[in-house]
Amino acid sequence: MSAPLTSSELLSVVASRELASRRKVFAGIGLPTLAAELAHLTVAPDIEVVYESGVCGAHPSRLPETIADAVLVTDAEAVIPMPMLFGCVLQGGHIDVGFLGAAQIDRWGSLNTSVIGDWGSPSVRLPGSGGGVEVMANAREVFVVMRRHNPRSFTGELDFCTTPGPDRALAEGIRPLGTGVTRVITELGILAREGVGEELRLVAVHPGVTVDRVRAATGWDLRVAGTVEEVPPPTWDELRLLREDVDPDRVYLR
Amino acid sequence: MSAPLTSSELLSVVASRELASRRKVFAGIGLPTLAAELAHLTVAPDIEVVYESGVCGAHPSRLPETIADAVLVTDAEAVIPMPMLFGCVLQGGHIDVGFLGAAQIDRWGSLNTSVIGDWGSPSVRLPGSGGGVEVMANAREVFVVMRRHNPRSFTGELDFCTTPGPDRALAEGIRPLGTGVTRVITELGILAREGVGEELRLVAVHPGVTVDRVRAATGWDLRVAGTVEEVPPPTWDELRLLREDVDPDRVYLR
Amino acid sequence: MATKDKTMSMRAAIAGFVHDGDTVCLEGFTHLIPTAAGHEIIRQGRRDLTVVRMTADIVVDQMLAAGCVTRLVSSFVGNSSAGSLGELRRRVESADPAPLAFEEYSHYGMVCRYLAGSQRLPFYPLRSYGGSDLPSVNSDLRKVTSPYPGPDGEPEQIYVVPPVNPDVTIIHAQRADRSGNTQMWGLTGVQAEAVYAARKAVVVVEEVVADAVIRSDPNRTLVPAHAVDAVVCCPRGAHPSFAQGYYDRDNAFYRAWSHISKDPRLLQDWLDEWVRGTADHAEYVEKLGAEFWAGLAVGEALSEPVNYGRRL
Amino acid sequence: MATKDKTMSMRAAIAGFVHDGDTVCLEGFTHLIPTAAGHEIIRQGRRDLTVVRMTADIVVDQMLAAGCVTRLVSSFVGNSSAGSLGELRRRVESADPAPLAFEEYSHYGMVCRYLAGSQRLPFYPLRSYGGSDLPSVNSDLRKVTSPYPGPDGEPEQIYVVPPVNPDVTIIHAQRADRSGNTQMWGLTGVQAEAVYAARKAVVVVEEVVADAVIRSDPNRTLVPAHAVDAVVCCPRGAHPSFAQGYYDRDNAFYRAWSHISKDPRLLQDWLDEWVRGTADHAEYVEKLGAEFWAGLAVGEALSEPVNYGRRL
Repeated sequence: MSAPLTSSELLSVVASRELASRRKVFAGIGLPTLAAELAHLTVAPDIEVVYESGVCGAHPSRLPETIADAVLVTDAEAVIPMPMLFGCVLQGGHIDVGFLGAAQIDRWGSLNTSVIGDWGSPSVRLPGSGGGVEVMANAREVFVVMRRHNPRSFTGELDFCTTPGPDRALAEGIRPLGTGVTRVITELGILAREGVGEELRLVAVHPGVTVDRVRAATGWDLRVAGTVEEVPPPTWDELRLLREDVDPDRVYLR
Repeated sequence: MSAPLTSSELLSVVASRELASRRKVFAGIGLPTLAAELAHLTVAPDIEVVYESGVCGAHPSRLPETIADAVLVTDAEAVIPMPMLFGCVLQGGHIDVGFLGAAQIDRWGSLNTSVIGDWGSPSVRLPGSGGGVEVMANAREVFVVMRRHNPRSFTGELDFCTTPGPDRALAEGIRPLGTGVTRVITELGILAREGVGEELRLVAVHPGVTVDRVRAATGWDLRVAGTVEEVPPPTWDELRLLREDVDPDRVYLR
Repeated sequence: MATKDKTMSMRAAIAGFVHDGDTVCLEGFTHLIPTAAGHEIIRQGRRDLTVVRMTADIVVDQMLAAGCVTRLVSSFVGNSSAGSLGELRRRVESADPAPLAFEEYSHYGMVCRYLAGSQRLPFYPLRSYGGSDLPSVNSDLRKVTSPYPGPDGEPEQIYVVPPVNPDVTIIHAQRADRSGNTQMWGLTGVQAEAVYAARKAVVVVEEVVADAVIRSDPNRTLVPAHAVDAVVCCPRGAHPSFAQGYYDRDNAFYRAWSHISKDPRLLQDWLDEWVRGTADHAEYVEKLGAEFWAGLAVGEALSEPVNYGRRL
Repeated sequence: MATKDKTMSMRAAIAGFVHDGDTVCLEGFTHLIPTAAGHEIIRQGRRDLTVVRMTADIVVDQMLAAGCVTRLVSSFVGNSSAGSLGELRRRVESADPAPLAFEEYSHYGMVCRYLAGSQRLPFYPLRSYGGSDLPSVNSDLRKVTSPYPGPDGEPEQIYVVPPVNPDVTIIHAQRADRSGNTQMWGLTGVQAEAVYAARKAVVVVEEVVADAVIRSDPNRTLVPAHAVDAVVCCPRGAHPSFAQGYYDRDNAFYRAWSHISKDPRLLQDWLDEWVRGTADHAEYVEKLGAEFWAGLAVGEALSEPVNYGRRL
C-alpha cells in the first residue's frame, strides 16, 4: 500500500465520493467503473450501474476491460437491447448520473468529442458522440472526468459542440431533462455547476494546487467559489479498497 | 366423409384456394387458421403464418383454440413482442395477406368493427379494431371472410368506419402500403377488387346461387364481373384433409 | 449491485400503489393477464380509475361491474373470441348503471402510446388511421408532417398518438427475483414498455426465485429491477388466462363469462362469491379445487440451455 | 410451416448480396461483430460501398484500407477504448489516399434510424441534438413540432432522424437453424432492427443447429426466418470481437491495431497476409493456430432451462 498515488487512483477516489447518495449511474468503462465500484463499497451502497452496452446489475467475476466485456454479461441481472437501453432507460429518465469524457469542455459544460479543427477537414478526427449526446440530454446530472487540465481542453470556444449542455439546448428551444454537467473532476481539482444558466466554478483543489494555477490552466476566465476547499487526499481505506478489492489486477490502475 | 358440407368447411376451402402463391399470412384464429393450414397442404406449401399474438413458425401439437393458445408457442420457431410484430413485421411490410372479419363492409372494402348505430350511444358495442386498422394499412392485400351476406352487413354506408380501405386513406392524403381488400368470401360467393379506385365486384357464386340473389343480399348496387364463375365445390381431397388432418377434433368445424 | 427486497403481499401492493382516481395499466396479451391484481382492486373498492389495457376482456368487465372504473383506454373490448362483455356493453350502450368514458384505439395505436410513454416522447408516429372515423371520436389521434420528402417528393403526413404514462402498471410474469428482475416467456406482448411508461410498476409472479436462477440467463429478464417497485408472489394469478409452462387457459370460463356477464344479477353474484367473498387469491385458488387445477396442468417442454461462458 | 434451407458459403453470400455501390449495414455492438463478412467483402474487392455501423471500429478501418468504402454512417469512429483507427483518420483528416464522406450521428440517433427503417416510418423522434453542432454538418437531423402541447402548454419541438434502409444488413450470431431463425444472447445491440430495416439480410453464425434446438426456446429467436435471406456458418467469424459462450475478445489485437493501422504500409501488409492472403475465414482461423484459440476459450455457465409446457 505504500506505492505512490497515481492520477487514475486520485480521480477514481474523488469521483467515487461525488456519487454519495446517487442511485442509478450510466457508465462507460474505465474510471467511471472504478469510481462506481468504489462508491458501492463506501459512500453509495445502493448504487446501480447501467452500462452503455445494455448490462444492468452486473456481477463480474473479474474487473471488465471494456463496457462490453463478456464477464459483465455472465451472472448479470439483465441484458437489454439498445432501443430499450437508450429509449426507455436513458431517454425515459431512469438515470441519475452519467459519466462523460471529452477532448474539450467549455464553461457551460458543453463537450467536443468530434474533431480538433474544422469538422470538414479536421486536424484530428476524434471518435464522436457515442452515447454522449444522449447521456447529456437525459441523465439528471453529468460528471465529467478529465485527466488533462489545460487551456486547450478547458476552452473558451469549442472547435465543435458534439454534446451540448442544457443552456445551448434551451437557446434552441429544446428542454433537456437534466441539469447537464454538475461536476468536472481533473488532475487539479473540482469544478462544479448547479444548474441551467450557471457557469462551472472552481470549488476545490488538490493539496498543493493553487487557485491561480487552475485559472492559468483554464482557457476562459474561470469563476471561483467564495471558499475553495482542499480535496481531502484518498484515505488509506479508499486506496486499499481500490487496489485490493476493485482492481487487484490493475487493469485500469496501471 | 359423407357428413354434409358445413358453412365453415365451405368458407375454409374457398379461402385456402385464394392463398395459392401467397407466402406470408397474418392471421387471427378461426377460419383463417383453417384456411392457411389447408393451403399449406394443398396450393401453398411455402406459406408462413404470423399470428397476431406474435408467434411465427408455429408447430402446434393440437389445433389452437385462440391466437394465443399455449400450443402455438411450444415448438414455435419464434415468438416476438408486440412492438416488433406490429412495427417491423406488419408496418414494415412483410405481410402478403391479412385476414379480417367485420360486422359491416362497404363497396370499397372499408370495415366497421366498432359499433352498430352512433359511436357515442351505440345500439351494439362491438369489440373494435384490434389490429384490423394495421392489417388493412400494411398488408399487401386483405382477405375478408363474412359468414352472413345480407344488406345490413354489406352496406351502402358504414355506421362507423373503423378500418378504412386505401381509397379512404388516399382521400385524406395518407398512402397505405397495400391494395386493401382484394377478396371477400361469403356464404353466397366471392367478391373481388384488384386495386385502388376499384369497387368490389361479384366474380363467383357457389353452386345454386344466382347473381340476382347476391345482388339482393348486398346493400349497394353491386357490380358484377363480365363472367361470373361458379365456385367449384370442395373436392373430396380438400374435405378429407380439412376433416382428418387440419381439424380432427372439430374445434372450428363443429 | 445492491439487492433490495421489493416483495410484498398483493394486498399491500394494491393498497400502496393503486389509489382512487389513478390511471392503472393492466397488460398481458391474452397470456399472463394480471387477473388477481384486478380482483384485489375490486376487494379494496377502488373508485374512479382510468384503466389502460389493449384487450379489455374479462378482468376489465369485472372491474367495471364492481364500480371501480370510470374511463377505459383500449383497442379491443371483447371476451376474446368467446363472446361479449356484458357489463361493458351495458355501460357503453345504455349508461347502465353508469356511463363509461371510452378512448378507442387500434392495437398498434396502444402499443405506440406505450412506446412514447416509455421513451418520454411527445408523440409516436404510425401508419394507421388514414381515412378512419376513429380520429373523429378520438381527438388525440393527430397528424404530423414529415420534414423529409415523401416517396413522391411531396410533403408526407403521418398520424401520431400521444404518450401514456399510467400512475401504475401491473403485469403478471412467470418469475422474478426479490428485487424485481422479471423473466417472461411465451407471448410477451407489450409488458416491458407498459412498465417503463408508468410512474410505478407492480410485477405479479408465479414464483419468486433465487437470484442465481435469474442471473443464469440475463437475456431472459425482460423487465430489469430498476423499473420495478413491488414484486407480488401470486401463483395462478393469471386465471382464467394462462401462464406458459405453468397452467393452461380456462377456455370454459371464457365461454361461461358471456353468459354470466349478460345478467347483472348473475354477474354480481359471481363477484360476491369469487372475489368479494374470498379473502385473497389463495382462497380463490383453493375454492376452485385441486381437481379443477389438475385439468389445467401442463406437461414439460424444457428449453435447451445456452452457455454464457466463464472466463478461465 | 415450410423450412427453406438458406445456408450458403460466405463467398456465395457476399457475392449474392453485396454489390458495388450498395449500402451495407454491419451491426454488432462490440459483441458479435461480423468481421469475417467484412473480410470476404475485401477479398471480393467490392467498391463504392456506403457502410452503416454504430461503432465503426477495426473491421471498418480494414474495409476502408482495402478501398471498399466511399461513405460512412456512424456514431463512434474509434478503436474501442484501445486507440485510433489509422486509416479512417488518414481518410478524414487528409483525404489520404482518398476522401471519405462521413455522416455523423450519436448512438441513439443511429438506433432511431434503424427503428424508423425497420418500422417503415418517415422519421423517428428523439430527445437529442438540441444545441449541438451536429445538425450544422448533418442536414438529415431535422425538427418536428409536436401536435400536443408541451409540459408548459406551449408548442414543443423535437429532433427527428430519417429511416435507414440498407441494401443488405449483415450480423453475426451464436446460432440459427437452416431457414434463418436466429438466436443470440449476451449483448444483442440493435441487430434485430438493423435486419428488419434492410432489403436483404445475411446472418453469420457460429453454429447452424437442428430445428429442434431453436424450437425448444422460441423467445430466444431474436430474428425470425421471414426476415433472413442467407445463413452462413462461420465459426469464430467475429474475431477479434467475441461470441458470448463461444470465445473471448482478443484484447491484444485491439491494442495492436492502433499500431498496425498507424502505418499504411504495415496495414496493407496485414491485409495481404491475413485477408487477401487467406482463401476464407477457415484459413484465417487455422493460421491463428490452436494455441491462440485456446487462449480465448471460455468455460461453462449454462442458463437454467424454462418450461414451455405441453398440453396433456
